[in-house]
Amino acid sequence: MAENDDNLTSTAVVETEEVLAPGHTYRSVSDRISDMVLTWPVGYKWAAGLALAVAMLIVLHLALAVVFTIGVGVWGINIPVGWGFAITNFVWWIGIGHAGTLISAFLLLMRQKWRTSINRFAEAMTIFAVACAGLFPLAHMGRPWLFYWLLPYPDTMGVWPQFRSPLVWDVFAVSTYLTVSLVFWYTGLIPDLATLRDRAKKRATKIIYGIVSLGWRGSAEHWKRYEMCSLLLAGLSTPLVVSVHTVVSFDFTIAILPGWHSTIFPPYFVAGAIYSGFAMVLTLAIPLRRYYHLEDFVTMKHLDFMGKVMLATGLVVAYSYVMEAFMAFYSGSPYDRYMMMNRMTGPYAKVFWTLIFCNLVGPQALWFSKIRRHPWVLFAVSLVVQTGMWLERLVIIITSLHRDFLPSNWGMFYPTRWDYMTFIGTLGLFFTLFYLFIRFLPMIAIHELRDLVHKTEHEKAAAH
Amino acid sequence: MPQVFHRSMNTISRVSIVGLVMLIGGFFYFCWAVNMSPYYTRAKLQLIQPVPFSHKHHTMDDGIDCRYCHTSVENSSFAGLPPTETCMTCHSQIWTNSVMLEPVRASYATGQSLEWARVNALPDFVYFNHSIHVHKGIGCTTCHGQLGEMPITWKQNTLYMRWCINCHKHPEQFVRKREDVFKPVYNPPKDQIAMGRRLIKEYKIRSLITCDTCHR
Amino acid sequence: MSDLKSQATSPDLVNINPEPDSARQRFWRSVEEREGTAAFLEAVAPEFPQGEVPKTALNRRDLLKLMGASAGLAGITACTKLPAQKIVPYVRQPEEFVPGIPLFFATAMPFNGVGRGLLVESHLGRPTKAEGNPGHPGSLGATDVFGQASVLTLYSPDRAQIPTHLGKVATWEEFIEDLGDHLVDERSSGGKGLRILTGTITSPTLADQIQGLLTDFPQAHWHQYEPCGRDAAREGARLAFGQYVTAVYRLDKADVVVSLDSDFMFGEPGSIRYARDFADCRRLTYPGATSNRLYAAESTPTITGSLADHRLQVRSSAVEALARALAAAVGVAGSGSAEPPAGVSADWLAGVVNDLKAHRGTGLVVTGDHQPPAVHALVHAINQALGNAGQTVVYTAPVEANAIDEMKSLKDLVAAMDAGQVRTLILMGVNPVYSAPADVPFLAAMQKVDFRVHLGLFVDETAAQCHWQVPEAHYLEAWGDVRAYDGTASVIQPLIAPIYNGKSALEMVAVLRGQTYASGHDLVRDYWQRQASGGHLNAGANFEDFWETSLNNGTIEGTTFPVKQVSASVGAIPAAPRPLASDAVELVLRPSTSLWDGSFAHNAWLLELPQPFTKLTWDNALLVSPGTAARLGFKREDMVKVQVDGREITAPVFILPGQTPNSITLHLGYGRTVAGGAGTGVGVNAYLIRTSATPWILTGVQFSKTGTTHHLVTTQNNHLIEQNGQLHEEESDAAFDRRVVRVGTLDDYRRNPAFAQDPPEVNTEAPSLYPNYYDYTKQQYSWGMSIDLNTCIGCNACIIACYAENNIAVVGKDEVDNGRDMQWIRVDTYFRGDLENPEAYNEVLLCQQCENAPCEYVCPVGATVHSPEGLNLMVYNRCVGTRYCSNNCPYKVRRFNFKLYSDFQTPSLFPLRNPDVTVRSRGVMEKCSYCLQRIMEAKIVAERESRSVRDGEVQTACQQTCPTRAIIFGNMNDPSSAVKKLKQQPRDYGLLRDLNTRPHTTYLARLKNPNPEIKG
Amino acid sequence: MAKSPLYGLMAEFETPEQVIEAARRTRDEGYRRMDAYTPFAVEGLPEVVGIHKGWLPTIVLIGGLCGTLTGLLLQWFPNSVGYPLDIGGKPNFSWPAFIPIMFELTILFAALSSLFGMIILNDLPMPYHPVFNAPRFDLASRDRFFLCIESRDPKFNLEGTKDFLIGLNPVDVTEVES
Repeated sequence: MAENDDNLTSTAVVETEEVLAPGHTYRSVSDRISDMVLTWPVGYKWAAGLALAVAMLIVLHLALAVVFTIGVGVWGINIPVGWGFAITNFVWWIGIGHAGTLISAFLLLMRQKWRTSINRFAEAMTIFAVACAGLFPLAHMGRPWLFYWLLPYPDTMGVWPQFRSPLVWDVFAVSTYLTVSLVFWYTGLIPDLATLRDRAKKRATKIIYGIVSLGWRGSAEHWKRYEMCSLLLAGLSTPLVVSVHTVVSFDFTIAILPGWHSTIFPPYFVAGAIYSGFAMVLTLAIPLRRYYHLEDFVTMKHLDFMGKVMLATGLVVAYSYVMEAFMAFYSGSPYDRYMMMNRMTGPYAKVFWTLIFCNLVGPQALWFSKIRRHPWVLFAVSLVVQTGMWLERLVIIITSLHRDFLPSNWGMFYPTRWDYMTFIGTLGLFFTLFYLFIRFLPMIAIHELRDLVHKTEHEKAAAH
Repeated sequence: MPQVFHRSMNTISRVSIVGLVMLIGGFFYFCWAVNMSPYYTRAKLQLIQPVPFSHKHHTMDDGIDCRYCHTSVENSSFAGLPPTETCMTCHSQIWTNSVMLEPVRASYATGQSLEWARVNALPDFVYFNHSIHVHKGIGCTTCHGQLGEMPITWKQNTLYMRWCINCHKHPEQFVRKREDVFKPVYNPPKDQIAMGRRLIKEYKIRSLITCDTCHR
Repeated sequence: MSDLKSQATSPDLVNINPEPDSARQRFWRSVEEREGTAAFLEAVAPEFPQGEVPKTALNRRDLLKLMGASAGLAGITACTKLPAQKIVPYVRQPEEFVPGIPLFFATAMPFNGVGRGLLVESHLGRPTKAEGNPGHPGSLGATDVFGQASVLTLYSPDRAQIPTHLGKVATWEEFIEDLGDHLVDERSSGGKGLRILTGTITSPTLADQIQGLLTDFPQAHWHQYEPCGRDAAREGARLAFGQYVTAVYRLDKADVVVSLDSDFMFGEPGSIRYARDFADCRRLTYPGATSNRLYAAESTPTITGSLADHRLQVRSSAVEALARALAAAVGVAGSGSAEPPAGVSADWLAGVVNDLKAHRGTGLVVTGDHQPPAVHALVHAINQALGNAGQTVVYTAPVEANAIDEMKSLKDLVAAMDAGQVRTLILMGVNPVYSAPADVPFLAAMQKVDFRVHLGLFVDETAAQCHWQVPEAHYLEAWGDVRAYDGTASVIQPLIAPIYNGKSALEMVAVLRGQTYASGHDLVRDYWQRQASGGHLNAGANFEDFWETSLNNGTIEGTTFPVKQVSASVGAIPAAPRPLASDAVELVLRPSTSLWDGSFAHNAWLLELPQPFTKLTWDNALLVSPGTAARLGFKREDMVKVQVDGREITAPVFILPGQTPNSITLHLGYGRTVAGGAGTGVGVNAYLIRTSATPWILTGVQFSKTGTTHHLVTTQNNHLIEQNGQLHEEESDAAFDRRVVRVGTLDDYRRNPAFAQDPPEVNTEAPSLYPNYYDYTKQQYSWGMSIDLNTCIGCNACIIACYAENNIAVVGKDEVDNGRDMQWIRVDTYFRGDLENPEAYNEVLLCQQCENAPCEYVCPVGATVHSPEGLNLMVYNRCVGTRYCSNNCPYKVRRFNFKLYSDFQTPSLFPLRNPDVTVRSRGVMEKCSYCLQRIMEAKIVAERESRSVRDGEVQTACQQTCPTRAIIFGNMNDPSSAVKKLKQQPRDYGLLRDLNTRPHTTYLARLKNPNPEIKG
Repeated sequence: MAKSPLYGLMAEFETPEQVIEAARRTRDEGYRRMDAYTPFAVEGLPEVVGIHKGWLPTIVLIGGLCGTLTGLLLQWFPNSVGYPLDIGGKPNFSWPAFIPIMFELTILFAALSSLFGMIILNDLPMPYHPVFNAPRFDLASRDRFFLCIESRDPKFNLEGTKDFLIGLNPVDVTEVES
């Protein structure tokens, strides 16, 4: 099929200002999306991409192998800097996840139409990001084979997890988040899986999609409960997504370290999460719409809106930075004051100022709708923001730890090649999963698109 | 025709879902069972010993006191294992040519120690002290079982931490009079709890469950 | 355990060898039965010498393995089924043995030839820990780094384990045979070609044996050479008094102490005792207590200088001038010019002189062993002029059995060997090939000797050049005796049969005398029996009792030297040398604070020990003052070529605040080439530029940058930073901003005793969701510690004691560089004032045992929790290694096993481990526990006796070894306990109290007692 | 597909409006046992077909409350009964520290009960269903809207009902075997 042959030199696309290009019918949208899954053989570009991702995945395997067999000592961490890249990556990945849930849940509650064609792969992104994030708390443990000691279960020792520890909260928050996201994602998939079942040619394909679609037949009664279910899930996910990064921020705020022990962290982290999350959505959406010619569905309006969201959250983050610095000096605590000075002028000043540029200066470009509507510039900005957000977490962790209360404790953190390999490796995991997803599941919610077609026709009718 | 499945599929699908849930449950039960099994805990397992030593015979028939062999039980963390000498104090007189005792005589002659298979072992990070338990009225049989009824010695309890803690939390259920501590066979009286409460006061027993009690 | 300690201090000791020798003899055999000598011989090939961590470099094979491993990792390793074990009783159990209860034996450790009284802990016949012997005058219960570390030397996998002939494995019998052949013709010539070289010998028995040998072989010669010996002190005494005497200080009587480049609290025969006496005079723990005053003029920062009330920077080469000026000022005739050397202000000198004069008989002037004889002579004269002689310093017969000029002795030997007069050379416990001065070509000369025998603990540089290397018995393995700084003799009694069948020097000499099978025990016992019967001892009727008592006490009664009446004159001293040009740079060689003269180079504990002030580990370096470095254009870690008359070495530069300008210090003892896995190739060998004429202070030295660098690793990275033209040390600045170290003068203190207290708002309770839930004051015990900064000298003994007591792992240079050193207790150093001449402050830091411990509530598995007795517990076996606790610890006293640091590979090290402390494995957090194992043992014993633990019954390892008793531990709920009293002192303050951590470890503020006469 | 009993009659429409209209007419006609099958949730259709408020919200609420309670007990028990320990001088029942987990469990339980509630109430999984026997029913998940009157409806009779459905001018009417 021409549509999903990854052909860069195809006819120039017509950009639209609607959330859905005109002229689409129930059938056209259904077929257009489901064909991307049902058409074989796969495009060689997809195969190449997957191969690359898998190569990075092997790097992850190698890195973890070394970490597990020799110990976390292969990383650059030490006393005083007990946490390094691992926790940075953890927070970063979790943060990225948030955009997906927010798009699918929050925008659903807000009845935003532009959510429709991006929520599916955004949710997928969430799940894969959380999966990557989940690796790190495990890998960074000194004795990972005892991870199950963090779970409450009646053991032969009669002891329990220590529920006052944010790390245990993390266990609950992250696993809940993963489960709920999966639930939400799957719920959304059921009718589309039915579509795939009905459109599939091969018997095997029919059976597979038939099983996972639970025999969905779109009866009115089912639709009613289904809608209710989605609404409830949306209502639950919205507070959940806020709570998750709040809990993640507790990992730092609960501690007494200057630069960690701060009440501003929860909102600041949530905002940052959405910020980086939307950046990631754009990073995925822009190439997708280009190579799969989804301009009709992921339109300029989408890019524009997402740009705006980034700008807004970016400003919240900026405010937090200013506040953080202000409080450090206003508090009168010599430790906080030194910490802030050290961040700005100390050994890690370069990193700090890079992050300030990436998160504060760079995104100001989004004030201009020209930029928001220029896919590749937007793509660049989103990359910058993600880099910045990763550095932000690194700076928070390293600069607070490496010079804390007693000067005799002061030290430095230098990452090793295993630090980098672990990080790159999780990118591999993420993209491997994502490549498989776009190949085997509809990357846009078909039934919602049909609903969208319906609604837009109504509006036209009303307009006339 | 869009019908993909046979009608039996409805039942199959539901059954398999239930089955899956049960399978997962079963797995956890299995793990738990293995942990509790003698294979894993070595409890109630009879080990091959160089000499089939019978606590039953020596304590009940001969009426030898525990401390005759386990000399340091009252003043050391380690109860003490009798040197071959101790065996020979009697067995140079009696059963002097029993085949069963050949290894003992050999050890005494050659100076090569007897190598017993260890029955009750704790991990290296657990620091158990016999003397204080004995002093506070915890009898041998409380942990080691009715030794007076063991023709060959086996580990009576799992020695899991949960098991230790149970006693440390509720000493009144286990403590006994000091004079009864070394009884090779002991059955708690009817009024155990009442007596236990009394002894706890008398022996100043504290319920220690903080980690430093055993881990250092 | 600890009640045994307290018994051990009392003579009526049950557990120290109550029965006749035969019993003890049996006790060793049972050791062998138990450990099995075979087991030890397995240790012949050390897989990972202590201090080397398993390699992390990976080859393809490993990688595949790892990938596989990680694939199958999840869950599998979670199963921890106990392995089937064997349990092995004795065949015949020694009476004094109670399995599970350690025994303590009094013995003594020869250090630089002089005895240090010890009480050594033994678990089932395995010596595991050395403590000071409270009954020994040179120890009073304390030890130093060397005493503490000596147990590791005993078990070092690098030890020589079997006699070798020309490098080939041989047997003791073969050696005797071979030796016999050579001795035959020696005997015919009266031993003309027979020479013996030992270190300084104070052992009466050994000296007696050697004398005996010399009568058997009238032509033979006995040479002594101690690389860091006391030649100067001896010669100085001879100059002053015309005879060799040993000066013994009575610092408990001294109110004013003037140290002329002396580090009398470190390395000298009486150092441990001196430190204690000195500290006792400045405790200031009761109202109206007075403090002594210390003036220290020194070229490099020393632990002694760190306690000085007035520290003067002076180049070592200028000290003689200073001494002469001082002598002149106090009226010593013929002391030469009264002009103080450049850089010494007149009012400083005046102040000192007036103070000394004001304290006639209670003042004391001392100088260091590395100062030339003239200075020693002058000091003797000064003390006499001030009437201190006989009061604060007394003179006794030399403690050396045969006091000689050792440098000359060595040169004689070399000359003789060079002349081919030596046919048989017996080297006992010395390593001259490494440690002889560069201008004494020992190796070349030795090559000319037909038959060379080396008796040594290790195969060292000398052994490698000898025909025979015979394993020497460690002092914990063999019988012997040794004299302490004041002449008091102790019997060295072994705690374990020679692990590698090594022989003591005593036995070696016996062999030379043909008494091939004489046991060390009999030799020592016979000697003292002869002394007794000769009436030299009041042994009483029954020598057996006397002998037992001597063994139990660790000292032989009546052997302390009587005070000698001598009078000093400076007539004999050579004329004052030409003062060194003010801009010329001198090089001062000093014994290493960790490896001494190099004989401890195998000791991984000492190698990794952060050296005082520099915090340098695994290296020695040229210590240069910031100003001098700037002037010479040196940066930290620059490799610098050091040239002295034709000889040169290259050494890295370390910039040390407080180092005297134009004076560079380099420690001896490093740069060993044959020192086993840990010690070989560590640091730079300074002996290569040492000269016999001026062994310590070298002038006319050329320093030039080579352009290369050498990475130096410190545990506390003191960053020197330039700020608006002035040199700062960022961490120290911050430390004083944050009042980490609190210092005042005695007058401040008298005026405002609470000057060190926190402002009230710090101690007032902040509103909390959790009103103080636990009240530790209600408990029977609440353990706490008080550390007196006024007496802590930062000698590091506590660190090594902690290594030994708590099975702490050595991680190696690279890991220390990564900030992963495992020491539970550390000595932080901060500088105050101009970095060219700052005040340096040491602060011992260990787990503060906070009541509101920040580490605890962040642990996800409850691996660190609080005990009702206020202890912050760390449960290794529960730890999963998230490191959150360490992150949240404001004191950063937690240590993490980032890799597998504990050595599970080297069998010879297993018996060293303290069985009462878990050996931590990979991925586990660890930290100071206040020696929990000792507390629990004491509590159990107390419970058994239905009493509560007595004050002082539990001593932490650091406290027990502390020479100055700066660390006091105890029950804060016992109003009469020492620690409680100290904590009631107005000087008492806690670190970072403003974080509401409520530490149980608190500090007593440092008080300086400056002389008002001296400005600045 | 010979001679198996009839499940019902299936009419196919092209637009949601039509199917709503048809459903209303059918209802007015007196039919009760019917159902509509659409490619997306058509507003108003369920009400017309005769489905009103469901139990799902109540189930989710109960699920959530169970979660809260579980969270509370899960943390109260070990700290107060199971193994009380002094953690950094904090009380055994330090409730503020227990809130996050209680919250997370509330969400978790609620979300799961909402999914499983939906699935169970919808009587899923049901891979086999008679309506799939309708030849063009695969369009129900694409662009066609179906209305099915079931044979068990008392008012159902093959001819009459078929005529009635044709009267609603659908694209097509088919018999659906069960």
